[in-house]
Amino acid sequence: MCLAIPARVVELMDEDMARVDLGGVRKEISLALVDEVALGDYVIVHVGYALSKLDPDEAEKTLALFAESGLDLQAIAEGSA
Amino acid sequence: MCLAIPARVVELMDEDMARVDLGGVRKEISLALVDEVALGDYVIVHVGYALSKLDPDEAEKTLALFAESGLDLQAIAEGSA
Amino acid sequence: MQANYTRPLDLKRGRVDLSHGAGGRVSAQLVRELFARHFANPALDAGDDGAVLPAPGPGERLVMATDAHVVSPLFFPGGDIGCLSVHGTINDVAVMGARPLYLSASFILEEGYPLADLARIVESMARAAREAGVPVVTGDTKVVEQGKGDGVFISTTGLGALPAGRTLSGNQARPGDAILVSGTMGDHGMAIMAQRESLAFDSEIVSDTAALHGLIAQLLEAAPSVRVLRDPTRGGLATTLNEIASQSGVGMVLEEKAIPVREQVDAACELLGLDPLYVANEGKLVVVVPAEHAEAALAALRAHPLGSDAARIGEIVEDANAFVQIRTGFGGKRMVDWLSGEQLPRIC
Amino acid sequence: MQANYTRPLDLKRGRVDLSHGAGGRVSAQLVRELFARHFANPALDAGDDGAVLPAPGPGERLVMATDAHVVSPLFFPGGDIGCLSVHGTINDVAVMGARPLYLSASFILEEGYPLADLARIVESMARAAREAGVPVVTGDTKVVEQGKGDGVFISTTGLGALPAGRTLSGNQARPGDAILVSGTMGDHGMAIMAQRESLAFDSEIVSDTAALHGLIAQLLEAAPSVRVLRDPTRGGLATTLNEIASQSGVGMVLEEKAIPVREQVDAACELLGLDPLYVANEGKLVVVVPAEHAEAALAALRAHPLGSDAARIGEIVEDANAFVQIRTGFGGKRMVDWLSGEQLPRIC
Amino acid sequence: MKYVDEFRDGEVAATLAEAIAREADTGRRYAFMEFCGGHTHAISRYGVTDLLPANVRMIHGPGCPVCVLPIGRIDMAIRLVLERPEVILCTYGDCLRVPASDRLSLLKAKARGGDVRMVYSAADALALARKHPEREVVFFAIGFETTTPPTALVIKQAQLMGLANFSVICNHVLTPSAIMTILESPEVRELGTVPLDGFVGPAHVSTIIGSRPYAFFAEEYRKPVVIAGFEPLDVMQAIRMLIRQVNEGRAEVENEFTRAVSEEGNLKAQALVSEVFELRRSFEWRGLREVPYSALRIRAAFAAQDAERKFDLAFTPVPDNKACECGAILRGVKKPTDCKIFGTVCTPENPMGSCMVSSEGACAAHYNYGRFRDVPVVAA
Amino acid sequence: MKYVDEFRDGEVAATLAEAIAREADTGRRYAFMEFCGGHTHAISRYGVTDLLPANVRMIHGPGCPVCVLPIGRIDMAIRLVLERPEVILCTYGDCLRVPASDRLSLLKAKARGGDVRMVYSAADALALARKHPEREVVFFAIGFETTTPPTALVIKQAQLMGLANFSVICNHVLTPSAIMTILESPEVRELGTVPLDGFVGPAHVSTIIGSRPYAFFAEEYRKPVVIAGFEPLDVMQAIRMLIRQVNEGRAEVENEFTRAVSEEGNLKAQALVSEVFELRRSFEWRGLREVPYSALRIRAAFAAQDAERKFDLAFTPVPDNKACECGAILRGVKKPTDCKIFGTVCTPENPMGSCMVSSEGACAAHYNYGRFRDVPVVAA
Ligand code: SF4
Ligand code: SF4
Ligand SMILES: [Mg+2]
Ligand SMILES: [Mg+2]
Ligand SMILES: [Mg+2]
Ligand SMILES: [Mg+2]
Ligand SMILES: [Mg+2]
Ligand SMILES: [Mg+2]
Ligand SMILES: [Mg+2]
Ligand SMILES: [Mg+2]
Ligand SMILES: [Mg+2]
Ligand SMILES: [Mg+2]
Repeated sequence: MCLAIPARVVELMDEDMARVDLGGVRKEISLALVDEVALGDYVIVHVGYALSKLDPDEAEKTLALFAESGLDLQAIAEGSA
Repeated sequence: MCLAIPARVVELMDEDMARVDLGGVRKEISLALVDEVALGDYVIVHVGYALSKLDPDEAEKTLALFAESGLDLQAIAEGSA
Repeated sequence: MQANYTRPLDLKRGRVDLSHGAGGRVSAQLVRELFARHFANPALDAGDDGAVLPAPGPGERLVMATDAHVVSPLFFPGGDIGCLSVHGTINDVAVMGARPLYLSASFILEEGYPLADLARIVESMARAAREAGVPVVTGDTKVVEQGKGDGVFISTTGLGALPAGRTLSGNQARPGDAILVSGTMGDHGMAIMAQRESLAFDSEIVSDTAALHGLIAQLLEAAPSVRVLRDPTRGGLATTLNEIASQSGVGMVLEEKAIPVREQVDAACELLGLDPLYVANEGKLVVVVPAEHAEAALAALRAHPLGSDAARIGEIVEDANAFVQIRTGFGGKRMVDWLSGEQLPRIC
Repeated sequence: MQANYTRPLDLKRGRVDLSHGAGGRVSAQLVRELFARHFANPALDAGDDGAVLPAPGPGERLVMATDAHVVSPLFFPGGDIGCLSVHGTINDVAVMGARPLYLSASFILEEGYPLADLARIVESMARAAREAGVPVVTGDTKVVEQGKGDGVFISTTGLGALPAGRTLSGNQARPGDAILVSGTMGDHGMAIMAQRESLAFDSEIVSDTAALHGLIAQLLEAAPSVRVLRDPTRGGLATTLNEIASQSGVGMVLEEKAIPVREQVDAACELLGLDPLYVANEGKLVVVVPAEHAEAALAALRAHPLGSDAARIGEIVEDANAFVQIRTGFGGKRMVDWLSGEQLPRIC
Repeated sequence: MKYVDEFRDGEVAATLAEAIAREADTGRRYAFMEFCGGHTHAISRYGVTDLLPANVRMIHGPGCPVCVLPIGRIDMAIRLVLERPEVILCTYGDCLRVPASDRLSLLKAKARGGDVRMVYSAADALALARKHPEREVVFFAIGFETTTPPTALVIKQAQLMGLANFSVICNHVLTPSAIMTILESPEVRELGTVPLDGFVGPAHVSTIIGSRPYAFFAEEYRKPVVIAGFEPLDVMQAIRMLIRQVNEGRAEVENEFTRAVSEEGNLKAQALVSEVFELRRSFEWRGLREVPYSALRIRAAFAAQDAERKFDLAFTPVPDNKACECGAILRGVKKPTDCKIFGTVCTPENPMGSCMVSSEGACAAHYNYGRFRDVPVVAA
Repeated sequence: MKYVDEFRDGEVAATLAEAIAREADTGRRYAFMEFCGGHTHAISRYGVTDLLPANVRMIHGPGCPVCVLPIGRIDMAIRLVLERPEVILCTYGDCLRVPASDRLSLLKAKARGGDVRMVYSAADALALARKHPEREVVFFAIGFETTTPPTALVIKQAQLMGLANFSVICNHVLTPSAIMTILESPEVRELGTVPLDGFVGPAHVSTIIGSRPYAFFAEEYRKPVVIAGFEPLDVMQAIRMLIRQVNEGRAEVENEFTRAVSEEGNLKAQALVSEVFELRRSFEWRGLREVPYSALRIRAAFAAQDAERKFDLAFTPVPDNKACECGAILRGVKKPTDCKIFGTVCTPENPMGSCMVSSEGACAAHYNYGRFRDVPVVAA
C-alpha cells in the first residue's frame, strides 16, 4: 500500500509547490505537508504530496548495514577457507 | 416554402391527435388547428399539424378544369383536321 | 485452482468495459468467446497478428476496398450494422468486377455497450459472411470511453480477385451507353430514417442491405462488356451518377419515370421533404453498359432475386461539364446535381 | 459562373461537419483536397470503390492484418495517430514474415474536429506510408456527431506477400528457443500517459512508433529459422509473451535484468505504480528463435537503427500450463501473467 | 399518393402546355412572380419552364422563410447556444445550414459544442423541454403564416403547463407585407422598368389566411393574383389563369387551390395566432432589408416563453455581401446569372446571399436544377 | 533512481540472504506478518521468498486500503453517482475496479453512464470542483495514515475557499487498530494455533505516525516490530532484524527505515489530520468485519465537505462470499491455495474476496506472481 518514492527537489515554486526529479522525469508536487524543504533535498512523494524528507545520512547507514552482512559473509568465508 | 401534403386520417386518437396515411406510410399528427375532422378525411399536413381539410369535390373540379384544356385541344385539333 | 481459468463472458447482463480493449486477458477472452467463435475459420483461428491466405489465381489482380460503418440505430428493419458492414465492403469489391475473397473487421466499441447486443451484431455479421462465402479472417477491437463513441463502429476491408482483362471503373462510361439500376432506390436510407426518434413514422420499408457479388457475377456473364458498376450508397443514385459522370467526363440524361422507387419510400420522402434519388441504398447496383448489350444486362439482372426490379433509366451523353440531366415525369428537364451538404428533413 | 466550382476547403479555420461524411459534393472535396492529395498513388487516384492492385509473385501467399487506432491524445511526443495507424498495421503484416504491400484507411471523424489538425494527421500518415514504401490505396471517411466520437479514429488494414515456405506464427515456439526483444520496453505507452491531463509529468520519453518491416527483413535474412515474431503493443511485453506461450503450449523463463527499459520509463512507472512490462510499444519486436541462431539474430537486430538496443531476454521451456516466469534482478523468481483488466495508475 | 399524383401527371401537363401556348398572345411578353419557394421548387423540380412558351417568364419571389431570415437572427441563436451550456436550441432542419457570421451556421455551432437539435415539429421541441427539466429548451421558430399556428400552439401549451424551461425565438414573417414591398419597389412602380404582370399566390399560407388578403393587391396595384397549389399542374393552371386575366385586362384574385383554400382561411388558427403574437413594427428580411409590419413577436402575456426577453437577446444587423444581387433578383430586375459571383464564390455549399441559402431560393434553384442550361454542352 | 536502485541490488540481496540463512535457527520456524501491501508487493514482485530459508515464512497482512474497503462503501459511491447526474465522482485508480454489489464496480458504473473520473492526487479532485462549479464533485478518499493528510488538506482548502460543490466520502482507516484486531484474534491469542513471531511494520504510514505507536504491540503482546522501507532489501533486512529479536527473546520496535521515519513522525500532517478528522466508533474492514475505532470521519466543523452528510448516504453492509477464506488468510491461519475457489471462481478479473481485489492482496499477489509454484510443470 501507499506507493511513494524518493525524488529530488529541483525547483521551489509558489504556494508550497515544488518540482521534483525522479530518474529524469519531472513532476509538480505539493510541499504543504512538510516543513523546511530545500533545493536538492530528497522527499518521499505520495499522491502528489511530499510526506517527509529523506535523510541521506540515515540512508547511507542503512546501506552500510546491508553491506555489513556482506562483510560478515566475506570474513566467514575467509575464515572457513 | 411550407412543405405540406394531403394525407388520409386513418385513426382518431386522444388529445386532438390522429394517425394519417400517405401512400402506406403512417404518422401521428395533431388536429389541434382544425375542427371537425372525421375518419377518412384528407387533411393538409405541415410540420406534424393538419392545417386544413382537403375538399374532394373541389379537387375533382380542379382536375376537371385541367382536363378541359385537353378537350379544347382535341376539339381544336379535330376542327383543324 | 486451475492454472489459467477465466470465468465465461456474461453475454446476458455484461457490458463492454475498458478492459475489453486493453489487450490483456479480458480482451483475449472477448476475441475467443465472441469473435473467434462466430467467425471461425482457419486463418482467424491461428490467432496471429495477421491472417495468412492463399493468393488469387495466376493472372488475377487484387482488389482492396474499405468502409467505416457508423449507422444509427445499430439495428434497423432489414438488418443491423453487423450484416451491413459485411455487405457494404463486399459490394465495393464486387463492383470492381472482383470475386470477394476475404474480409477484415475492426471494431470500436463504446464503454457500457451491452455484450448481448454486441453478440447479436457479431452473429449477424458472421451469418452474412457465411452466406456470402467471404470469411472474416482477421480483426481488431478497441474500446473507447463512454461519450467518445456510439455503441459500435465497424470498419471492414475486403479483398478480392480480379480476373485478367477485366476493367470496371467509373472512368469507363462512354456516350451512347445505357444506364441501368438493379432495383428500387432509397430503401436503406429511408428504413434508417424511419427509426430516428425525431422523425418516427410507421412503414413497411426495410433496408435492402445485401451482398451483390452473386448478382454481379450473373450480370458480367451475360454482359461482359459492362463498363461501370457502382453501389449507390451514401448520397444515393444522384451522387453516384455524378461521380461516374465526372470520372468519365461525360454527361447523362435520365428518364425520371423509369427510376424504380417504392411507393412508401416516395411517400416518406414527401413527408420529410427529401428526394429519393439522394437516399442511400445498400443492396443496389448502378450499371453502365454499351447500349447494344443493355437488354441482355437488364435481363440478367432481372433473372436474379436481388435484381427483379432492375430498370434501364437513362443514357450517357457527350458533355465535358459532366452534368446529369433528367427528363421529369412531368415533361420538363432539369439537372440532378451532387448531394449538397447532407440530407436533412425540410419543412419548406 | 463555373460549371462545377467548389471553394477550396478552409484548412486553417474550418472544422469537420456532418456534410464531410454525407457522401455528397463536400465529401468528395474532402477526399480530393486532403486524402487523395497527400496519399497520391495510381490505385487511389482512380477514385473507384476499390483499388485494383498487382497480386504478389508466384508461390507467395497473402497476409492481411487490421487495427483500429483510437489513441488519446491524437498528437504525442514522437508521433500522432496518423503515423501510428500506418506503423501499427504494417507491423502486424511484417511480423507474419510478409512484405507489406498496401494499406487501406478508414476514418471516423467527430463533428467539430479542426480541419487543420486533420490535415496534420493525414500528412503524417502519408509521410509514414511513403517512408515505409507502403501506399494507402483505398479509404473511407465517416463523420459522427459531436459526443459520439473522439476527434479521429483510424482503422487501417494491411496487405502483404508471404514468401513460399515461410511460416511465422505464435504457435511455433519450442522449448530451448531463445527470446529476444529489439529494444527498450514501454516507450510508447509512457509517452502517451505523460500527456494525460490527470497524470501530467515532464520527461523526454518519446513514442517508439516505427515501421518494422525493414528491421524484420534484415533479421530474417540473418536468421531464417526465426519461429515467432510479434510486436508487443497493447498489454506490453508481458501479454505478448503470454499469448505466444499459450499459442505454442510452452512456458518461458525470462531474465529481468536483460530486459531493456529506459531510465525515464522506469521512473515514470515508479511514479504511477505501473510495470514497464505491461506498457505498450509501437516499434518493437519480440523474436523467438532457435538458440543456435539467437546470436546471429541478435546481431542482425543490433545492426539496424531500430534494433540497436536489442537484447536476449529469456528462453522457452517445456510447460503445458504456458506460464511465463521471470528471474528477478533481485535473485528471486515469479510469474509474469497476462495483463489483468487494464493499466491504471495506482497509489497503493 | 391520392391528391398528389393526379396533380403531377405528365400527359395532362402536355395538354395544359398546349392550352397555355394557345392562349398566350404571341405579340406580348408575360412576367409572373411566384411568391412562394414552394412554387419555385415545383417549377424547377418538374421542369415547368420547359412547358411554357418563350414569352412567359416566371420570376422567383422571396417566399422562402429560410432565405429571408437575416444573418443577425441566426447569429443571435448561435451566441445563445454557445454561451449558455444549459440551452438546447431546437429548430427545423431547414435552418441548420443557413450561414451566419464568422463562417458559422447552427450546424457548425453544433460542431463547436453547442447543443443544437433538429426537430420535425414544434411539438417535438415542447416534448424535449418536458424531458429535460434541467435544461433550457429554446425553439428557433421560422416560417410564414403556415408554420406560425403550431408555434402559437406550443407557446400556449407551455404557459398552461407552467413549463418554465421552454421558450421561443420568434422569426415568423408575413406574406402580404413582403408582396407589398415588392410592389412598392421603384422598379416595379415605375411601369415599364420591370414587367410584373401578376402573382401566383401562396398555397399553404393561404389555407391559413384565406384568399381575401390578396384582394388589396389586385385592386390597389392592378395585379392579378391566382392562388395555386404546390403541385406542378396547379402552377401551370394558375399561369394559364393569369394569362387569361392579363389578356382580358382583369386584375382579380382567383383561387386555383379551392380544394384547400377558402376565402376566410382557417379561423381557428388565425385566432390562436393573434392571441399569442402581435405585429413587429419592422423586421429585417434578407434581400429586402427592413420591411415594416412584416413579422410577428410574442405578446407580453407570454413573455415567459419569449426567449428574446428571457435571455435578453439583441439583434445586430449584418450587411449582405456587396456583390450579391438578391434584392434585384427578388424584385424581378435581375436573374441569378446576372450576379457576378453566382456559381463561383456563391454556391449552395457557401452561399453569399439569401437566394442561395435554401433550395427554394432563386439562385439555389437555378444552381441545382438549371445551371446546365447556361453552359453549352461541350464534347469531351 | 537514487535511494531506490541501491535498495534493490541483487548482489547485496545475495549476501543478505546468506546472513539470514546463517542467523536463522534451523531448529525452529519463523512466521512474520508484513502488515503492508507495499511489503507484500515487494516480496512477490522481487521474489524475496526465494531468498529466504524454508523455515522463514511470510504472512500477508491486511495492509492494502483497497482490499479492506467493504463492498457497502463502494455501493454507496455507485448509488450516488448513478442516481445524481450532477455528481462527478473522483477517486484514485486503485478504487475503480473494486467489485461491488450487482457485479458492478466504479468502472462499470462509469460504463453505465456515471461520471466517474480517476485522479492522481486529492488536489486534482479539488481542481475539478473549481473547474466545474455547476457540478458536484465528490472525492471518494481511501487510504491509511499515509494518504489521509492530503485529503485533510483539500477538505480544509475547500472550506477556506468556500467551495460549496466539493465534498469527500471518507474511507480512511488506521493501521494500529488493524494490527490489534489481528493480535486479538482467537487463533493468534491462543498461543500455538497460529505462529506469529513478529511484524514487518509499515514504511510510509510510519513516515506520518512515526515509530512510537507500535511500542504498545511490542510491549503488550510481546511481538517484535521492525519498521521497514518498501524496497526488497529493506524487507530482507527487517526479516533479519526480526529473526535476531526472536533469537534473542526481544520484542522491541526497531526502525530499519530511518532514512524517512522518525520516532514522532510528521507532526504537521498529524495536526492537520486531527483538525479535520475524528475517530469513527467502528468501521467495517473487508475480511476483518467490524473493527472498533479503526477509521476516521470528517468532523462536524467540516460538515459541508462531508459527502455522507451532504447527500445523506447510508452504508448497507454486504456479506462476503461464504466460501471466501480471507479472514483466516489475513490472520495467518490459511494460505490462498487453501481457499476452494481460489483461481477458479475467484480470480483477479472476478474477485470474490478482499484478498483478490488489488494486486497487493494475499490472494491476488499469489495468483499473479506465484501460482506457477502450485502446479507441476507439465510437458506439452
Ligand atoms: S448568386 Fe449568391 S450572391 Fe449572387 S445574387 Fe444569388 S445569392 Fe446573392
Ligand atoms: S481466493 Fe478469493 S474467495 Fe478465496 S480467500 Fe482469496 S479472496 Fe477470498
Ligand atoms: Mg469503400
Ligand atoms: Mg461501400
Ligand atoms: Mg461503393
Ligand atoms: Mg490488433
Ligand atoms: Mg453516446
Ligand atoms: Mg491487428
Ligand atoms: Mg498492430
Ligand atoms: Mg501486433
Ligand atoms: Mg466508402
Ligand atoms: Mg468528445
